[in-house]
Amino acid sequence: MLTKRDYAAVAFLTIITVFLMFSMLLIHPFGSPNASAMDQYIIDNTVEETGANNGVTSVVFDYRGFDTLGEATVLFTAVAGVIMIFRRLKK
Amino acid sequence: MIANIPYLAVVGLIIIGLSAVIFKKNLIKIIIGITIIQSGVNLFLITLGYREGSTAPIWTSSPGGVMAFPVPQALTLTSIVIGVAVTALMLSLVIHLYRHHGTLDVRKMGGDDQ
Amino acid sequence: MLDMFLQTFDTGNGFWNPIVWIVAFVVIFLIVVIIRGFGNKNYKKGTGQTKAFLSGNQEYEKTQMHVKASNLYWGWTESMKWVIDGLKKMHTGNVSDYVLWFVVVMGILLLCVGLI
Amino acid sequence: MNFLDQLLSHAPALLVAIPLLGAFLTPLIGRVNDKLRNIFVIGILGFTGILVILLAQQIFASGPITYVFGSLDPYVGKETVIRILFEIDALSIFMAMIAIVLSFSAALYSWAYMEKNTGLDKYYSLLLLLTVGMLGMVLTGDMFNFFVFLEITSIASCALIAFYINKVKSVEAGFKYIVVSTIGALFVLMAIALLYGQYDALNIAKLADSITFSFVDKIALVLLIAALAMKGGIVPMHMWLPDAYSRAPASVSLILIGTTQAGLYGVFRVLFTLYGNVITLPTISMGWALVILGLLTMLVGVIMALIQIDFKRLIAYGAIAELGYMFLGVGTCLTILANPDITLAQAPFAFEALKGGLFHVFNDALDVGLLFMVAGAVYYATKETSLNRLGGLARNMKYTTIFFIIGLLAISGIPPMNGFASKLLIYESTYQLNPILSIIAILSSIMLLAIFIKVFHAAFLGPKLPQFDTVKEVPRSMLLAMGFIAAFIIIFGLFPDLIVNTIVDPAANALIDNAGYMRWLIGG
Amino acid sequence: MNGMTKIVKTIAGISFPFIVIYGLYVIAHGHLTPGGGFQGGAVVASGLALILVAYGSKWAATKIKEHDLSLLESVGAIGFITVAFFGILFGGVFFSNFIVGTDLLFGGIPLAGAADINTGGTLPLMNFAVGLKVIAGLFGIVFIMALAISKKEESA
Amino acid sequence: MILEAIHIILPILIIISAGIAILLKDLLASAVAVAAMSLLLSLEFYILQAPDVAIAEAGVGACLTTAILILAIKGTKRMEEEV
Repeated sequence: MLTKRDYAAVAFLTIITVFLMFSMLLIHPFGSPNASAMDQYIIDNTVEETGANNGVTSVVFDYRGFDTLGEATVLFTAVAGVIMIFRRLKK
Repeated sequence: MIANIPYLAVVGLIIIGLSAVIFKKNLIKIIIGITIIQSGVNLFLITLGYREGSTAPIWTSSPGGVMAFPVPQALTLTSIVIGVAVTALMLSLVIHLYRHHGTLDVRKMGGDDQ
Repeated sequence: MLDMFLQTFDTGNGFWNPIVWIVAFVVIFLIVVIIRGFGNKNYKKGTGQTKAFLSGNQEYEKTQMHVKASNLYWGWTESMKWVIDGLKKMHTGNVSDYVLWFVVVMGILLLCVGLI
Repeated sequence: MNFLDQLLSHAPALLVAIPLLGAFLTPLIGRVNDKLRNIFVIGILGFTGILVILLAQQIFASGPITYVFGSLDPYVGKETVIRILFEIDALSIFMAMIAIVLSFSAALYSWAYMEKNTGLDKYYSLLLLLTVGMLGMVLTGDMFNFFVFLEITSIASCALIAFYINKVKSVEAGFKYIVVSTIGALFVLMAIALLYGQYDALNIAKLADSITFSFVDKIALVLLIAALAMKGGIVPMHMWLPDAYSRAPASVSLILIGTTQAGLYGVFRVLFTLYGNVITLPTISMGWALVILGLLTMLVGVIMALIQIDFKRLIAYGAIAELGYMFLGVGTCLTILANPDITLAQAPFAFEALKGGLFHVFNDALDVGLLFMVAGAVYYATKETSLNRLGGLARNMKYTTIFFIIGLLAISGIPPMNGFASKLLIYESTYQLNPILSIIAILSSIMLLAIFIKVFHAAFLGPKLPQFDTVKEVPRSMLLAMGFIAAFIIIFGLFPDLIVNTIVDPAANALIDNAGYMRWLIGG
Repeated sequence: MNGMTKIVKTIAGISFPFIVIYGLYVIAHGHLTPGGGFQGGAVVASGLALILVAYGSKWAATKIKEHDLSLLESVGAIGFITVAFFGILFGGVFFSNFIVGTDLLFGGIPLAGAADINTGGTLPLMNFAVGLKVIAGLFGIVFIMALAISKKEESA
Repeated sequence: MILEAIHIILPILIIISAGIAILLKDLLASAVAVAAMSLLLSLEFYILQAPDVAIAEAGVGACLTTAILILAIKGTKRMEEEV
C-alpha cells in the first residue's frame, strides 16, 4: 500500500532523475572532454617537476597534496571517532 | 561514440542509493544505499577524466599517445578513502543503536517532538 | 580614539546609539530612585505587611507556586493547535524523512531554477 | 620582526596546519598528563586565534591574500590554475574569527565540564579537528578542498555528538547527522564534478571566471545550494539540528553553531562569488528562494521553540530561527543584485541588508553560544534539562543567571545588546523590499523574547526548590568561558558602529566585490 | 570472535606474506607504477584483516593493542605533516617539493620520461608516511569493530 | 568494438548488482552484492584507464568495506525484518 509520503518521494525522485539525466546528456560526450587546460599541463610537466612517473601520485602528493592531508585527516578522524564510540565507560 | 551510457549509469546508481535511503527501513540497508551513492559519484568523476583511446597517466613502460586525465583520478582516490571512513563511523553507530534498541528499524529512532 | 567609540551607528534610514540609550536608562533610574525616596517610610519587616495577600485565602506551598514551563502560554498554544500539530507531525525523527525533505527542496529548487 | 613577517606570510597555511598538528599530537600528550593536554589544546587554539587576528589586520588593510600550496609560482596568468590555493578575503577571515572564538571558548569550557568523562584524549583531538574543518572550509579557494573540509567537519562533529554513547538519543542524533550530512556532501561532490567536467578547473576564482550559466551549471548551483543549506540547518531541512544540538555535550553544541555557519558561508560564497559573474542571470528566483526559506526558518523555529520543554532543544530551535534572519538579509541583497533593472546604487538598502545578515552571523554565534553554555552549566549543576522540573536557580547560581539574562536580551534583539543592532539593519532594509518581510521578522523576534522569558521564568525564577538546595555555582573555567563570550556580546552591543565599520563592512564588500576576489587571476 | 579451522589458518598464514609484500611494493613504487600510499596501505590492511578473521580477534587482542595502532597512526600523520612543514623551512612554501633536484635521497632529476626509484622528491616519503597511517587506520577500524563485537557476544 | 561493448555491459552489470544489493532481504547477501558491485566498479575503473583507482577500489571498496559491513551484520542482525 502506498502512502502519501511514497507518492511524494517517487515524484520528487523522478524530477531529480530527469534533471540529472538531462545534465548528463548535455555534458561533454563520453571520452572526449571539451576543455583540458589543467590536466594537459599536468600531463606535460609532471616528470620534470615532480620526478615521478605516475601522474596520479604526483597529483595526489604534489599538485594537490593539501587534499591528501585532508584525506589523511578524515581517516584519522574516523579512527578517533570509532575508538571513542567503542571506548570503555567508567563504571 | 557510446551514447553516454556510463554517465546514465551514474544517475542510476545515485537514484538507486537515494531510494534505498528513503524507502528502506533497515539501518544497514540505508548505509548500503549511501555506499552506492558514493560509488556512483566516484564513477562519474573517473568517467569525466576518460579520453577515447587514451592510456593511463603513468609513464613507466607507457606506449605513448594521449593520456587519461590524472586529476579526477586523484580526486576519486580521496573520495574513496573518505567513503570508507564515513561507512566505518556509521556502522559503529549502528552497532551501538542495535545494542540499545534490539532492532535495526529506522522508525525506532523517533524524534522528541511527537 | 574616544570619538571612534562614540560614533553613531548609521543604519541607512536612521541612526542608533546605544550609549545614549544607556545614559537615558541611567537617568530614568535615578529619577525613579528619587521618587521612591518620597515614599512612606513606615514599612516594617517581620510583620504581616510582608505577607502576600491572596484575597484572604491561605498561601500555597512554595513548590506549588511555581508555574511549570509547559503551562506557560497555554492559551496561545491552544488556539494555535492546528499549526503546532501540523509542525509536530512534520518532525518525525526518522532519517529517511530528513533525506526526503532534502530531496523535496532540491526538486523544487530544480524546477524553479531549471525551468525559468 | 623578521620572524613575525615570516610567520605572517605563512599564516594562511599555518592556520590550518597548526591545529591539525595539535590534533595529531593530542593523543600522545594525553598519555603523559591530563592537565598538560588541556593546556596544550587551549594554547594551540589561542595561538591560532592570534594568527587569525594578525592575518585579519593585514587583510582589512590590504585586500585579499592568496597562498599557493606547494610552489612559489602558482601558474597564475598562464591559462589555468594547477595547485590548491587559499584565497582569503575579508569574509573568509570574518568567518574564521567566529570559528576560532567558538572553538577557544569551547575548549576553555570543556576543562571543567567534561572532566569526569572517559575518552577525553580523543575528545580534544576531535575538537581540534572540528576547528580545522571549519577554518579550512572558510579559508579555502578550491572547490574540492572545500568538500574535503566539509567531510572532516561532518565526521568530527558526528563523533562528538555521539560522545555520550550510553545515551541512546545521542547515538541516534549522531547517526542522523552523519547520514544527512554525508548525502549532502555527496551532492556537493556531484556538483563539483559537474563543474569540473565542463571547465576542467577546480579553483573557485577560475570557475567563476569561466562560468556561462548553462543548463548543467544551473543543476550544479541547485545541488550546491540545497546541500549546503541542509548543512546550515535551513527549514525544512533542519530536523537534524535540534536532535544534534540538544544531545551533544554543551561544549560541542557551541562549536556546532560554527559548523552550521560554515555551511551558510558555503551558500553565500557559491551564490555571490562562484556564480558572481552571472548573478543577474540566475533570475530573481534564487534571491526570493533565499528570502522565503529564511521566513519559513524563522517562523517554524520560533513556533517549535515555544512548545519545547527541554532546555537545550529549545535553544536549538531558537538558533534555527536566528538562521532565518541571516538568510533573509542576504536574500534581500541577492534579489536586488540579481535584478538587472536596479543597480546597487539605486537601492542602497540592499547593501545594508547584506551587512545586517553578516553581522547577524557573528551575533548569532555569540548569543546562541552563550545560551548553550548556560544550559550546559545548569545541566552540570543540577543534572537536569527538563524545564518542567527546574526552578529557582537564580538564588544559587548568580553568575550563570546574569549570563543568561545577557544572552536572553541579546538573542531576542533587545537594545542595547548586539542582536538589536544587526536586527535593526535587517528590519529597515527588508521593509523597503517588502513590508511584510520585516513584519514577520519583528514578530518572530518578539516570539523569541517570549520563548526565552519562559525559560527564564521556568529555570531561574520562582521559589527555591528543595531538590536544588545543594546546587552550587559552576567551576571557574566555565564561568571564564561564558564571561569571554558575554564580553564580546556587550562590546558588540555598545559599539556596533565600530564593529560594523571595521569587520562587517569589509566582509560585505568582499562578498559582492567579485572582481576583487578574482583580481590575481584576471589582472595578474 | 574465535578463530576458524586449521585449513583456513594455514592458508591465511601462507598467503599473508605475499599480500604484505605486494602491498609494500605498491607503497614503495607509488611514484613509478600504479599505486601509492593509500592503495598499498589498503592492501596490507586487508591482509591483516584476513589474519584477524582467520585467527580470531581474541588471539589478535593478545598480540596487539588498539593503543598501539592509534599511536602508529598518529606517527604516520605526524610524519606526513612534518614533511609538509619542512616545505616551509627548505622550499619556502607549505607542501613544497623541496627534495627534487638536490643530492638527497629521492632527489634525482629524471631524464625525459625515465624516473626511477631514486626520484620523486618528497613523494616517496609521503607515500611511506601515508602508507603507515593507512595500514594502522584501516586495520585499526576493523580490529576495534571486531573486538567490540566479540566483547558483546561474550556479555550476551 | 569489443571495448565499446564492455563500456556498455559493465555499467549495466554494476546497476544490476546495486539493485540486487538493495532488494535482497538477507543483509549478508546484500553485503556480498555490494562487494560484487565494487569489484565490477574497479574493473570499470581499470578499463577507463585508472589503474590507481582500480587498486584502491578493489582494496578498500571490495575488501575492507565488505569486511566492516559483515562485522556490523555479525554484531547486529542478519535478516531484514518484514515491515
